[in-house]
Amino acid sequence: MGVSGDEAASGNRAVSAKAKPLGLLLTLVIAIVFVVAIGVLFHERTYKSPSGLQVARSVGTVTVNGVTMPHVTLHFATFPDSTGSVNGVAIHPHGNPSWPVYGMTNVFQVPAHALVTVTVNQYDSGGSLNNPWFATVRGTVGGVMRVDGRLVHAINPNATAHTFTVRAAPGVDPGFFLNVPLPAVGGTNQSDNGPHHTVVFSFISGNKGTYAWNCEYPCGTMVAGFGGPMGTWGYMSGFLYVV
Amino acid sequence: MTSGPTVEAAQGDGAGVARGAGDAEIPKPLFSRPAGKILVIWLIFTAIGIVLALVVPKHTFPPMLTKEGDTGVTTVIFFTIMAAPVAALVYGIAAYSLLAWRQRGQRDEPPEDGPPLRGNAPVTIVWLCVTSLLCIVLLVWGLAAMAADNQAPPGALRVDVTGQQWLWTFSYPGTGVSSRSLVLPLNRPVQFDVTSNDVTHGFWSMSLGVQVDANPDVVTTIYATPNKLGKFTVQCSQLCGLYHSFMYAPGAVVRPGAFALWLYANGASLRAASLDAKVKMTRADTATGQVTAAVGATPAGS
Amino acid sequence: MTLTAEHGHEEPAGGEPPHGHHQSPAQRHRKEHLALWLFIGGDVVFVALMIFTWFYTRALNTNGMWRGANCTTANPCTDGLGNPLTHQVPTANPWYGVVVAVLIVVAALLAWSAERSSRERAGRGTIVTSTTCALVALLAAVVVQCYEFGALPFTTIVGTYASAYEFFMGSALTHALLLSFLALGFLIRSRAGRYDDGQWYQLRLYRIFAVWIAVSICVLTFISTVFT
Amino acid sequence: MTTTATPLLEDTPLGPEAGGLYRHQNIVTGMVAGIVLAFVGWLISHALLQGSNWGTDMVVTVTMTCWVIGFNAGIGTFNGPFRWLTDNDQTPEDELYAAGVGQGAKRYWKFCTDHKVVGTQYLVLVMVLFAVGGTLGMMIRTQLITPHSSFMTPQLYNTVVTVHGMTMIAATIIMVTGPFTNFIMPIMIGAKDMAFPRLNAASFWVVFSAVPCLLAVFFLGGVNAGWTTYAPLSVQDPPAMDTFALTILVFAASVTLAGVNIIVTIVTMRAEGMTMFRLPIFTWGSMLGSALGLYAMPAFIMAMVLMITDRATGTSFYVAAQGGTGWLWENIFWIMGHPEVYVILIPPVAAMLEVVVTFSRKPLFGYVIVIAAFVAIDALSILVWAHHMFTTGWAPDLSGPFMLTTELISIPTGLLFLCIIGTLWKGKIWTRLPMFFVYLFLWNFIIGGVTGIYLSDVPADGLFHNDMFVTAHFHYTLMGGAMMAATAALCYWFPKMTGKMLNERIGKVAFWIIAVAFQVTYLGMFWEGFEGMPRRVAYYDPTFLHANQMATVGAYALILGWLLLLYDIIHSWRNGTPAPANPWGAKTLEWKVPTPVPLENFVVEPVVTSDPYTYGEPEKVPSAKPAPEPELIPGGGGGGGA
Repeated sequence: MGVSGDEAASGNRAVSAKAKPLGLLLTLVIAIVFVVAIGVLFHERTYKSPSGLQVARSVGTVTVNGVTMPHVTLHFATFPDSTGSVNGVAIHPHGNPSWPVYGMTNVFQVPAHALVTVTVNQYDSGGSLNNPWFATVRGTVGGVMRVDGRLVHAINPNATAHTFTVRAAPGVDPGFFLNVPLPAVGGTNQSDNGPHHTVVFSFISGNKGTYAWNCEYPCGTMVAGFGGPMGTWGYMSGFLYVV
Repeated sequence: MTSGPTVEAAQGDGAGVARGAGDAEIPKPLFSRPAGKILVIWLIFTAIGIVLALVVPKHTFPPMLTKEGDTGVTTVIFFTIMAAPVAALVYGIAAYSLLAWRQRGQRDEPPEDGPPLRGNAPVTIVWLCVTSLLCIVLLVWGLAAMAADNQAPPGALRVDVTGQQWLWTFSYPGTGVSSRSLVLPLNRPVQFDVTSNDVTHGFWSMSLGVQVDANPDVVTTIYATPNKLGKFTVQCSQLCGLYHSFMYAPGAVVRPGAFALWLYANGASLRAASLDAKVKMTRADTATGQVTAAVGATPAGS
Repeated sequence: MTLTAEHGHEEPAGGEPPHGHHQSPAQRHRKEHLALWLFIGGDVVFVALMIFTWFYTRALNTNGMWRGANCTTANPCTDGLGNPLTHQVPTANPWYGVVVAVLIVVAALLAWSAERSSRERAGRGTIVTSTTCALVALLAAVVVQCYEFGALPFTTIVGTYASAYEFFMGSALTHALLLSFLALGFLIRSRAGRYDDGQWYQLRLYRIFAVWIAVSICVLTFISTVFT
Repeated sequence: MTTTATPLLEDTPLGPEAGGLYRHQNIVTGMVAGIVLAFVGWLISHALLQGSNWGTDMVVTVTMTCWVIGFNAGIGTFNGPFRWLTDNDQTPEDELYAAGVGQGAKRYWKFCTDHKVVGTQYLVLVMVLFAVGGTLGMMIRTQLITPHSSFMTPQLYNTVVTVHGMTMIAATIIMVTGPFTNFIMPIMIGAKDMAFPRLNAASFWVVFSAVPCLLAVFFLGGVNAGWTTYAPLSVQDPPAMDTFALTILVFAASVTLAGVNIIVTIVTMRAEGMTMFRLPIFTWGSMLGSALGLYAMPAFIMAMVLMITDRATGTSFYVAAQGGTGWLWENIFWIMGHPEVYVILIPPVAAMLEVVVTFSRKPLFGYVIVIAAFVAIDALSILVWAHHMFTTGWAPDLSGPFMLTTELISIPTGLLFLCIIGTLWKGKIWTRLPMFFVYLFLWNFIIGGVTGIYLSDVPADGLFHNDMFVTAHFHYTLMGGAMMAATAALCYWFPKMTGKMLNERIGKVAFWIIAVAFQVTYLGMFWEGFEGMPRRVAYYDPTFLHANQMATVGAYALILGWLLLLYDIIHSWRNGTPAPANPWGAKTLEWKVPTPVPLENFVVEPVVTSDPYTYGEPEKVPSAKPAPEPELIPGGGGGGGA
């Protein structure tokens, strides 16, 4: 027993003496490879925002309620089929058939405390909201929007295609809330280049920070219509960066 | 290896018999010499535990705005104080075993055997009784607190809470008001009827001390009685998909008057607002621009 | 702890080969008997949870969609695909379930008789007959169960009664297939004369398992036909 | 018996050429068969089902099932049943070959029935799983450095959280019963192998084949639902949820197989004189932990089968619109979920008790009390599941009873602590590396236990449920408790399993990094929890910033500590000094056989005359039967397996 104990002891010293950093490097490399591999994997696959950031175009300044602020514009559209293309440009790099999608990108950037005028071309059909509360325009200037030129406060909750609903990340600007319902295109010939509604509205951006927008009309698959495009990054959800 | 067992046996015999004999005369080790020092360590650890119990929650919890929240905080403090002595005893003996009984010097060979202490009935029984007693105390406390929280209070304000991916909406039956922010009057019990439009969400506000899941097509009810003015946040506590992180709602506890004004500003009739807030409100009051100010977090949009 | 060299442990001549992975029938019987009961214990949890699922969804009856009792042409419910459901879901024809249960009970009894023949050294012929008939009965049960899937008056998407009923059918089918596998093995091995000279312990385990499955399927069939 | 394995080997044909195809199977053939069958399954199911309702889900399920079946067929999991079916039972030579005789290191890549090989395979698998889970954990902490980091999108974050949770839960379930019970327990009870060696190997290769299914989650759209995959959210998720559910199904099946095998081994394979109450306590812990697993795992499988049918065949068990309810999922899941916590906890604690005994050179304090406590925990833990559901609104009237059972379970747990400190009492504490982790266990598990009391109480649970406080609490119990105990066991049995001494100098550096960093990390999470930060959020209110930064810094240090320990293990395993048979002077049987352990463990069948805790006692205590004159084992004999 005693003999073996001494062996063990001397063994320890011997090992620690000729301890090579090779194994340590190896383990470190393995760990780093894990991180990089998984990170790259996700960045390149469905999790990436389809076409990068759209920065709002500045069109000078404007005065609202006696406050002078920059005025910028955003322009995007809602398409019925994410595999389609507009003027030869694919709407989504790897879209799914029959998945609706916001195009051409789902991440936008606007300056803080500015008047943002947004133009949305809505090509998709629609149906009933699971909560009529979202059929009312909320948070825009005057609480109104223009649908094909007409001023409206709300639309028919049973003929809604999508909504553009924005709230700030926690702690950024809890008061900020924007909900714009997008009316459905009637008929049966909806396509990525077919008939559409043009919706125009303005809102005053809040504090600097990250804002999340998504669609509140259950246009997805699976339970409650919130799977598929609704649950997958880059289709019916995105970010609004206020800088 | 060949000589392994014999060597051990020798050790066993030599040490074992001596130790065994030496220990046989001490039936209750707890009353033997080390007890004094362990008592000191135990007292120190207990004191630390109690101090932590009194200091940490006070400085880390968000301000509690309801009776239920206060109950929760008191429970945490009380339980910690109850648990501190037991934890301290384990820590004390473990620490003492390292300080006093550690084998010093030659650490490459196994030390000689310790006393063959295979158990100690009195100690076990005492330990069992103490832990059981603690259990019962905790249980009684918990049941009492639970009973206090769970009765439907008379004259409660009803709020229908609807969760959906990934927003909350709060509607006040009888007023037609429906909002994304939760505004509650002071010193008035509230009954939350919680449900969901799609998947399971968690209606949770730490400041209100309420948490209950929002289940699709089922209504779950929970009560709270705000007793302080202030702002709070309602947060979805049950992972609900892509934007779970963004599923929160601003809220505030305000005076009944301000509550009535807020209802009115969000589309309730003068009468309905006054009824729901249990105040007398005239059109003159509504002219004062106090609404958003009183409500604070409430956005103009909703 | 003391170790001693025991020299009295040799097996009688022709006993077990000297490798630990291979033991005498008596030892294997003891081990496999205990293992079988542990597996049955796990299966009991399955069956208990299936029964819990049945009665819990039936009692909760969310949206009245256990069988859609309130669905009418006036205000139709929606099924799993969003199509209108305008009538109460009809109950399934109980006779399929009864036939399956009976066939499996028969198979269990045949397994029992096979064991008895082996115990009584009744000769290879009787054992083979029993195992063959057991296999036939089980395959018949499988066929009937599969046929019922086609003959159901509803699909899975019309509420929890339909879902739970088909789930019970699926579990009966799985168990029947499992037993058929064993039955096939016992047929082949009994033809090869494995169980002629009193080597009956595997047949005994087979019988115990078959009896348990027969019991569980009878219980599940009773529930799914009575508590609709 | 007198004949040993060694002489047999010479005159038996054991080469691959002898036994036909069966002897050519290894992990490569398994991979090939798995991929081929999966591809075939994909072709067929895609042709038949794609485009129909839930087509994608059915295709994914079929393909992954085919992979699992194909891999196991290819590596030989089904050989036993198949040869039984065709009346072509394995010959003793086949069994010797399957046990890895004369195949050197190759046998680690085969369907090897030697329990020591299986234990080693499990050890490596568990370390790999911990590496994957730890990496994902680091990704989570990285995302949370800043309140609104764009390191990961919400969907990626949810997926990482889910896979981190499931990987760690799976790894901790098998982290002791896999490596140590398989390798050590049969020797401890004086058996030549497990009761069902083929079942033993099967349990490993089945769980191995489940790992690719888990990682496939990354390629199939990700899972949003967290490791608890609460329905109906999980019914809504992308097809990744199907393979996730299948992973758990296969994993639970493997744990069930292993559990049956362990219990049967302990009950029927004990050496002469090894009565149930002479069993080392680790054996009891393995048996009672596995018994609880036999209750929990079928529930796990049940929950997941219902999930798959809901997703792939349109049943509606969890879909409220069609009459189902998420409460059904929550009940079945937690009926599994809370016993499963003790499936994780009991074996490591039992293993740690062996360490405590050996390194305080004293008999176990209250041997019978420990067993009673384990039994009481087993019994109570199946009655407490609904304390995970206090806030779900399901049956509020039952909160009282479940609060009672939950708080009752702290009594047997307290008894375990009494037995640990009772064993330390007046011991000759030998502070080698395993003992360090024992003290770390004591420190962490007390904190985990005390914080658990809040969560067992309904009013406090209303504050903390689904809050980072809960995350910190179960990391303190499962990682700070169970995993530290398992690490102590690893350091303790490393010499016996690998035949090398673990380098203690590096080990102690790693220990101190782990010990300190762990506190920083999870006290930071407690802080987040007190402040009211919810679990599983990728974006949080900046008021939680400092707590999160504390936790993240601690987490980075923690992973460094684990990596250092991993380096120590790999390095000592490859070129540490050879270990003597009994470096710790322990008295359980596994230390009385030579290192490396020969194929049949015992050259001479042991006869046991006392329990292994005779420290400080005369060696010969009166035993049931008068034992013959003690003789010594011929040292280093056998060696067939090594």
